[in-house]
Amino acid sequence: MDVGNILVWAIWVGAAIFCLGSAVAVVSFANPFFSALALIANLASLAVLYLLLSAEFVAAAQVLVYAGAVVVMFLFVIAYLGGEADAPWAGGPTWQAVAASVAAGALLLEVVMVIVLAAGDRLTDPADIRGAFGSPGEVGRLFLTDHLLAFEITAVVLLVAAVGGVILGAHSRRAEQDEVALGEPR
Amino acid sequence: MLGPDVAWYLGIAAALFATGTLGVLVRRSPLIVLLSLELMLNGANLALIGFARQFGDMGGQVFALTVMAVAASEVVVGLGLIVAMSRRRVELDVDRMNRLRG
Amino acid sequence: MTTTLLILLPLAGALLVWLVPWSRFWAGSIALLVALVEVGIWVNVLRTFDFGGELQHDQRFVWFSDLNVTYHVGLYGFSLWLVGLTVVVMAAAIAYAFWAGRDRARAYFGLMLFLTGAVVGVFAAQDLIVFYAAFEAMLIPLYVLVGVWGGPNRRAATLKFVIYTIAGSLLMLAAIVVYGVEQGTFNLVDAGTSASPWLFLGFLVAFAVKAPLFPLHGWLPDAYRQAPPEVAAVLSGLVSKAAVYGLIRIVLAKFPEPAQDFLVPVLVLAAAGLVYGSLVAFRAPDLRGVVAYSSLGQMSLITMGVFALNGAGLNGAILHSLAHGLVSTTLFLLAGAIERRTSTGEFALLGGMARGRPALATLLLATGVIALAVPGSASFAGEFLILSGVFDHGWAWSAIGAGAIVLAAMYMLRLISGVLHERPGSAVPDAALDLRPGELAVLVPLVACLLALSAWPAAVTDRSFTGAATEVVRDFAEFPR
Amino acid sequence: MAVGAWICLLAPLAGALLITLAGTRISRRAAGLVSTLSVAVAFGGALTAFFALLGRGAEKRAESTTAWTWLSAGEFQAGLTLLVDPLSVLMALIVSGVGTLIVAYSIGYMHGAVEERRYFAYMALFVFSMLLLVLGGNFLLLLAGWGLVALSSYLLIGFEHERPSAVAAAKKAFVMNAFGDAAFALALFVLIFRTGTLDFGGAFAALDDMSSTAVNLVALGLLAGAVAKSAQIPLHTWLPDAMEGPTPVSALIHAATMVTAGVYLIVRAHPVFEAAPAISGLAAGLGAVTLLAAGLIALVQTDIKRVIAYSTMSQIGYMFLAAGIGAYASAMFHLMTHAFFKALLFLAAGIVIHALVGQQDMRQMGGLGRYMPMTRIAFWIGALALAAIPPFSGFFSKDSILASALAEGGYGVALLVAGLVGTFLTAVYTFRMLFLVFGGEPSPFVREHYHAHGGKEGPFSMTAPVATLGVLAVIGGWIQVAGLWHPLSDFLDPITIVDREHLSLMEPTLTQDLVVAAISLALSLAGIALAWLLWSARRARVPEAAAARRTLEQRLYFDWLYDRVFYAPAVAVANAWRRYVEDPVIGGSIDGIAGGARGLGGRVGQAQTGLLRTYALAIALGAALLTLVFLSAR
Amino acid sequence: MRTPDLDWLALSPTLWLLGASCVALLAAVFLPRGTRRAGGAVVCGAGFAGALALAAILYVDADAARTVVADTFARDRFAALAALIVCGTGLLTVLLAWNERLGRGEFGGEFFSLLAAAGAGMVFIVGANDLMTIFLGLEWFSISLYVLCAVGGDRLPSLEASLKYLVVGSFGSAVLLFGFALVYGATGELELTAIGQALGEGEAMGLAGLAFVLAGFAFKASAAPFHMWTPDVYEGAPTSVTAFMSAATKTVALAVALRVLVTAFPEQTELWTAAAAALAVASLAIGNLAALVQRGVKRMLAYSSVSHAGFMLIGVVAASELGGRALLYYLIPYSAMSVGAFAVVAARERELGREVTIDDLRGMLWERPLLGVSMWTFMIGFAGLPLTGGFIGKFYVFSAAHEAGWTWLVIVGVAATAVSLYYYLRVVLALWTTPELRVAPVGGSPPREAALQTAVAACLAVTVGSFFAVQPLIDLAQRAADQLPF
Repeated sequence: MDVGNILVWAIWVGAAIFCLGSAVAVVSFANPFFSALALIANLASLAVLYLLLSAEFVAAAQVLVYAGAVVVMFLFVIAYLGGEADAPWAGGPTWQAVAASVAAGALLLEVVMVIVLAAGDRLTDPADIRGAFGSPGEVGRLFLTDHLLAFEITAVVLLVAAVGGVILGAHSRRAEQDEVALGEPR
Repeated sequence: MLGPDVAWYLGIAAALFATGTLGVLVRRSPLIVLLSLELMLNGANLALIGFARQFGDMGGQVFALTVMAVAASEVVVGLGLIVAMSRRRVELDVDRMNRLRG
Repeated sequence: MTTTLLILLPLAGALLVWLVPWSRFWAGSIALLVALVEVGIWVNVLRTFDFGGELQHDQRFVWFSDLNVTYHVGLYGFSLWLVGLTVVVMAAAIAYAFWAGRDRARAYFGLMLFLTGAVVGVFAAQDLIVFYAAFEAMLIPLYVLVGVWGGPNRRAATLKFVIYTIAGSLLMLAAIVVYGVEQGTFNLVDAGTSASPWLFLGFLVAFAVKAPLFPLHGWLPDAYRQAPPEVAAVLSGLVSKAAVYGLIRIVLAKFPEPAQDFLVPVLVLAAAGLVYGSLVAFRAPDLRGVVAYSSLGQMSLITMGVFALNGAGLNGAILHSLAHGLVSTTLFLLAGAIERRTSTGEFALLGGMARGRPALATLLLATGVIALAVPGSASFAGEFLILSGVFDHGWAWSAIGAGAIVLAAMYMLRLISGVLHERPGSAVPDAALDLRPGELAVLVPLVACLLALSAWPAAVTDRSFTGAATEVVRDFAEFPR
Repeated sequence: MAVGAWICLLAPLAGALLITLAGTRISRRAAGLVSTLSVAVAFGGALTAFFALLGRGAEKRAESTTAWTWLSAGEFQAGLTLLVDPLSVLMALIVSGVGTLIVAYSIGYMHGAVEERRYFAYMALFVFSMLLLVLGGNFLLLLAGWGLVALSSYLLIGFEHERPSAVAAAKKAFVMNAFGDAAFALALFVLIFRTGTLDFGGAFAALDDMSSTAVNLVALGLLAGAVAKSAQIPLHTWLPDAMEGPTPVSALIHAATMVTAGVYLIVRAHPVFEAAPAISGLAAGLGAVTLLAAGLIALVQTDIKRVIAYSTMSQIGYMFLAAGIGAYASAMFHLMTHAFFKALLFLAAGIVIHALVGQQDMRQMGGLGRYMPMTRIAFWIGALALAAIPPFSGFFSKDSILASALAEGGYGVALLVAGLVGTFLTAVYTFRMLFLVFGGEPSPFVREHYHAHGGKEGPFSMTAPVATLGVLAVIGGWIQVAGLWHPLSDFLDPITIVDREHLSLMEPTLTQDLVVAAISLALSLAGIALAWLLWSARRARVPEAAAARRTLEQRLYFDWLYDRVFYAPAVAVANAWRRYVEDPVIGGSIDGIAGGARGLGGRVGQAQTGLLRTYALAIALGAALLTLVFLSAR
Repeated sequence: MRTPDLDWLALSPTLWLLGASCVALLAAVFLPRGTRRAGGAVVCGAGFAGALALAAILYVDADAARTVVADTFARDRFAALAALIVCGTGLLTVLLAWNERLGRGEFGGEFFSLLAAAGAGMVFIVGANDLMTIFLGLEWFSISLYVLCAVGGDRLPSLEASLKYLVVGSFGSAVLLFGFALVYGATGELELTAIGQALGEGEAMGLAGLAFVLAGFAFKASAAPFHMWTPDVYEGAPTSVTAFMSAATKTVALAVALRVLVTAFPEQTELWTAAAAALAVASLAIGNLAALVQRGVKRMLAYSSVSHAGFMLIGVVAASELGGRALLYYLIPYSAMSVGAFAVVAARERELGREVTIDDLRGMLWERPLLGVSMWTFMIGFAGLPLTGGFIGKFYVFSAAHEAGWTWLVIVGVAATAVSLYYYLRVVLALWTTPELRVAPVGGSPPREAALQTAVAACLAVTVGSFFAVQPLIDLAQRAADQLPF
């Protein structure tokens, strides 16, 4: 086991702990604002893992697009709404919480089991990869050849979402105006 | 490949997915529910990228990229809805949204 | 072609009545006209029918080919008689409704015509899917006719009736699917026989509910009590006979072995229903209750005839189907006439209606005594054949059947006396009129049909299972010897 | 000959239909005339056939004529067939002849009653039914007529349908007859099953191929039918109640014709009974028992018509006795004479009742002879005939029966003893009635209520038939004297000839005849004397014997027994089924299932909390479960 | 660089609808205020009509199935027929939505734009042939539908429904996605046929993926127990959107599920048929039982749609050409009945200005004979009674199930039908019953809507017509289903 390997292991362990810890934080914080911040941390740690998996472009996109844009949008909204806190684990375990834990635990166990079953078999020996693997150029090439349709449709989905967002936003504006017009106290 | 096998990454992916699931199932704030959904998608993404590395096939990475876009789209619509509801002074608690039931 | 015409003409009439905004009078007139034309067509078919020949007036084309489903209709001797019963009973029911006047006449008469087409479809069907379609299509108008124009408890009664009967026929659908897929065709003429007891039971249960057979008659009393009289007439007189056709055309023809295997259980149920229905009829507190439960008894008897599995039983079943159809139609229409005059059917409130109302008394009496199968009547002829047929399987069946004749006498006489005799009941106003010409015009022909049938029952029994029809029930066409 | 038979059959039917359809368009009197005329035409038809038969040899005296096949199933065919042979013609003559007289009598008797037209239509219908019964050429038609006479009997007993007792009696009569019909039908099922035919000839010819059990069953069924129709023990309780009907109805149906149909049936089906000697013996035994029981009960009856009714039962008992021992001609002979004198008695009683405004209780009567001498004569003739005093008709016929019983020997002797005791009883109750009604001083009731019909005892339409019957009751017996001459037996030969060699003896010797005649005459006279002592001269007191009297007044508890054993349980079972099975189980099961389904639906609805967390949870759990199953199924 | 072979005809219905969506969006912005809605509707209608025509051409042309655009899209009749059904549904929905009260009416243009977009997504996904395009197509139409649900903006239930749909839908998508990831992990392939070839029978990861995928599709098809969003969303969404969802989403979900299962999981047929059978039974039981106690018509119809998912899954269970045929045939009358029934509800809703309960339908037959008779027919069709295509549909799926050896499913289906009669017939009877107390419509009786009535009449024609014209429809379905690799 060479140094590089140990280093990578170390990075992996750190990223993994950070990733899982932040994930738990996301679902545990009472205040959505902190949750969103935790998600940023989570996404960042994921980006590290992506890098370890030779997915440079995806890692970059993760940081720029996801953490930089999506979560920031979250933060804006939370700030705008003044996110109300709720205590997730307060009031003792409800049957819903118990069942949820069971479900999540079962899913985790099953997937882990599947992975373990495959781990000794097909997941031991990763393919050799060329240098271009995970590079923006390669991603771009795929988007224009093999996955052209996916690429185009991603654009369409974003467009639809944008239109939807606009409509919903307009909605809420109108609703607010109506209420102001009606003179109701805010 | 340096570092742990892909299987270890997949373990993280599964844990992320499960954590996200738990978040969706127990949290009452719709914002945190949305965040938990992001966790789930990211778990899937990590799995996709891990497999992509395993097979040396970039398809998984491309998939992950599109998933990001999709996640963003969902967030846009979701946040739009939440804002619209809060403007109508609906308490932001998914447990209060039970007018429709039965 | 003529068969198709018999099916389509009333359907077309129904559309005509529904779509054009006729007045109440014209809607009724058109419906009646169509019904009478049906009778005319049928008479013409009867005149030219070759009873020794093949399946007649049949028409066949492919409906959908991959499962070999065909539109195939045609008439055997016994179907012809059942179709005849249909056109006559429906004409009477429509005429009565026309006379009595029903709200929302267009809808009403359209439904009645639709019903006519569906019932003819059942009796002419030579394909399982056509049969099933018509069998169910029959229920839709009935459901509405009872549910909208019925008595005060009509909603519960109709839901019960329709759900019960459709639940039964859904089992048949399952059986049809399995049978048809296994046979590779759904055409009754092409399909062979099957030895599967489960399929047999699927069909049997459907028909047992429809007939009804004890203990599957839970829908019967309410439906018969709540329906408008002419609809109750159609229900008990006509719709129940769909079960008879089904039993003969499908159960016996296609499942000869299970029919023999299940002979005893079926006969036990039929005998139980016969005794049970007759006894309950004997204590029923109202006019319609008696007729309803007597229908249970009589249908059980007919089932007995079918499951006599021989020529006598089958012929008797058809003959008794006709007789019972006419009898119970007439009785329900009479019940309607009585209820119009007294607003009740309770025996406790009725009585003494014979005095000064000779037409009512005569018709009720005549129908009543035919209903109790007085020897010499058409019902007697039918019962006689049925019981002589079922004697094949042991004297006890015939003995029970004969005993039920005594019970029939008891409840029918109770009905007759309860309405006609002794002191006038508290609900019978002195001013209650005798039957009006309109009612007579409906009832007298029905009774005349009954008398004609009584004078010559062999007209039916000589012409039911001859020619190709013998092939249909070839395992059971023998007279017991 | 066939034409005569058809006219005979159809004329009354036409009359009935005509009256029914004409409704109020014809007058009441016209209805009566139409009815009488139609029955008279039937008599004419029967006469035609009769004379046609007379000219033929014994072997050619049966002719059948088929209009169309009435009922069929495959090979089995039963035609609408009339059989014209001496037996049926004799019966047709009696039915239509006596019928004509009685319907004519009714014109006077029913005058002023409500719904007279209906009455005459029913009467014509009855005659038609009875003629169908006797002329029918196969068992099925016989059964059809059998049922139709029960129907007309029902209609006529319940003619005064506003009287609950009349309605109840009518129903009772019909239902008990239905028992008989059912038994009859069962016998026919056996016949069909074994022989495939119901034609008399065909069925009888096939008897040899049948097992003795089957034959016995057939005979038993037929006997049960006959017993019900002829009001023999144990199916006799309807007949006394049937006296609720108008008196002419009692005369025609419940005395002269319908109730004797059982005898006709046995005679008609004699090959069956000959092949089943045990059942024949049973028939004879039942006849003997009935004639004794009815005679005893008649002793204590107070209703004039009921006395005659019990006497009818008793006399039919004689006929059964005769038929049971194979003395068919004697049975038919007695049937004929009985029709005459019993109709006479009923009609005379009818005149009495008519004159007393419907009063039937003999205790209220007395001394009527003073007011109604002619009626008294008629009654005397009838009574003497009934009591078998020569030269009245009853003597000859009853004597031939008793002589045949003696000739039978063994079992026959026992029957003979019963018959002789019966003779005594007959004389007693007959003359008890006669003395109570006509003897002595007029009772207060009679003085108060008697009203003469325009100075006469009755209208011509009533008196003329009574007179005619009176003559017949006197001379009707002379056509046959047992052991001396027997034109009736000869005429009936084709019926009785078939198996003559099988019969032990059906024609008694002159010696036997004379012996029996002497004994029975003595007993009759003794009976008359006793009656005279007790009820006319009142020299002796009627013995108290309270228990016996009550037993007799309760009609040997048959009604009570049937009520407890049959009717009450049936009602109880029916009520119980209605209450505990029909409503809760059969009807309730549907509601229960529906309610259960709705309840389940409500539970499903509760799971639908409206909380999206629940929904997501369902998805998660579902996915986890699916995965688990897939992985474990691997 | 290898350029993928773009088959324009195969993509044309999608593109045409997408174009219509954009034009409608532009119309919503640039047309004068008063005409935006009408303009949007016309454009959207033209979009669906054009796509319908193009799909028909594609159907005729695609006599041999092949994949295009680098194997990411299937050019076959199966996709074309499903697209035809979706487009027909869309066209009817446009008519139905013509007068839909959306918010204060200011979003007409956008509404129709989104409707066209959703339609485009659906038309696309039925042809999608790899995991990525399937996932994207799914999100495409789902996101459109989330927004469409919310458009009835002044109604809180709409927002609630929309948020529920969004959250639960995204959750379902995430599950599906994770399943896709596992399948990808098991094979290293994204294309369906390749997956089918690469995936070994007992491969644990593949099986787990299959389970997740099944759950995801069952969610979209609203099969129990993944159905729970259905009643709430159906009730809360604007009725025209509900109509579209109930018919089109189900069509798409089942068609795609069938394609994925048959193409990608041929080795696991035994497992997924059993699972589908379980889902079918659960759907039949839960859908029917819950529908029994509903008062609101939309909610009742939602549960009925759950139960119909069960019936159609029986066709999937058969996993045979006959089963595919049965499914495709069933979808035709089902879509018509579903859209038609919701259209009638919409008509009543617009009269009353509130949610429609079953009692509110009283007397409809007399007041609105066309709508009344149609609703009557739809209910009878849902119940699977003859003279409607619903009967033939059930008959076909049952036949397919029996042929494939699933006879007990036939019994279950039959029993479920019996239960369903209770609530369908309640509606039928209500239609005939004259109301004791006539509820005065808010602001007087609104004008009769020609567009809506046309839609209803068309649905009626399809419902009844599909009973009589079985052969041509079955031929269509047969040629389509035969192109799947059963």
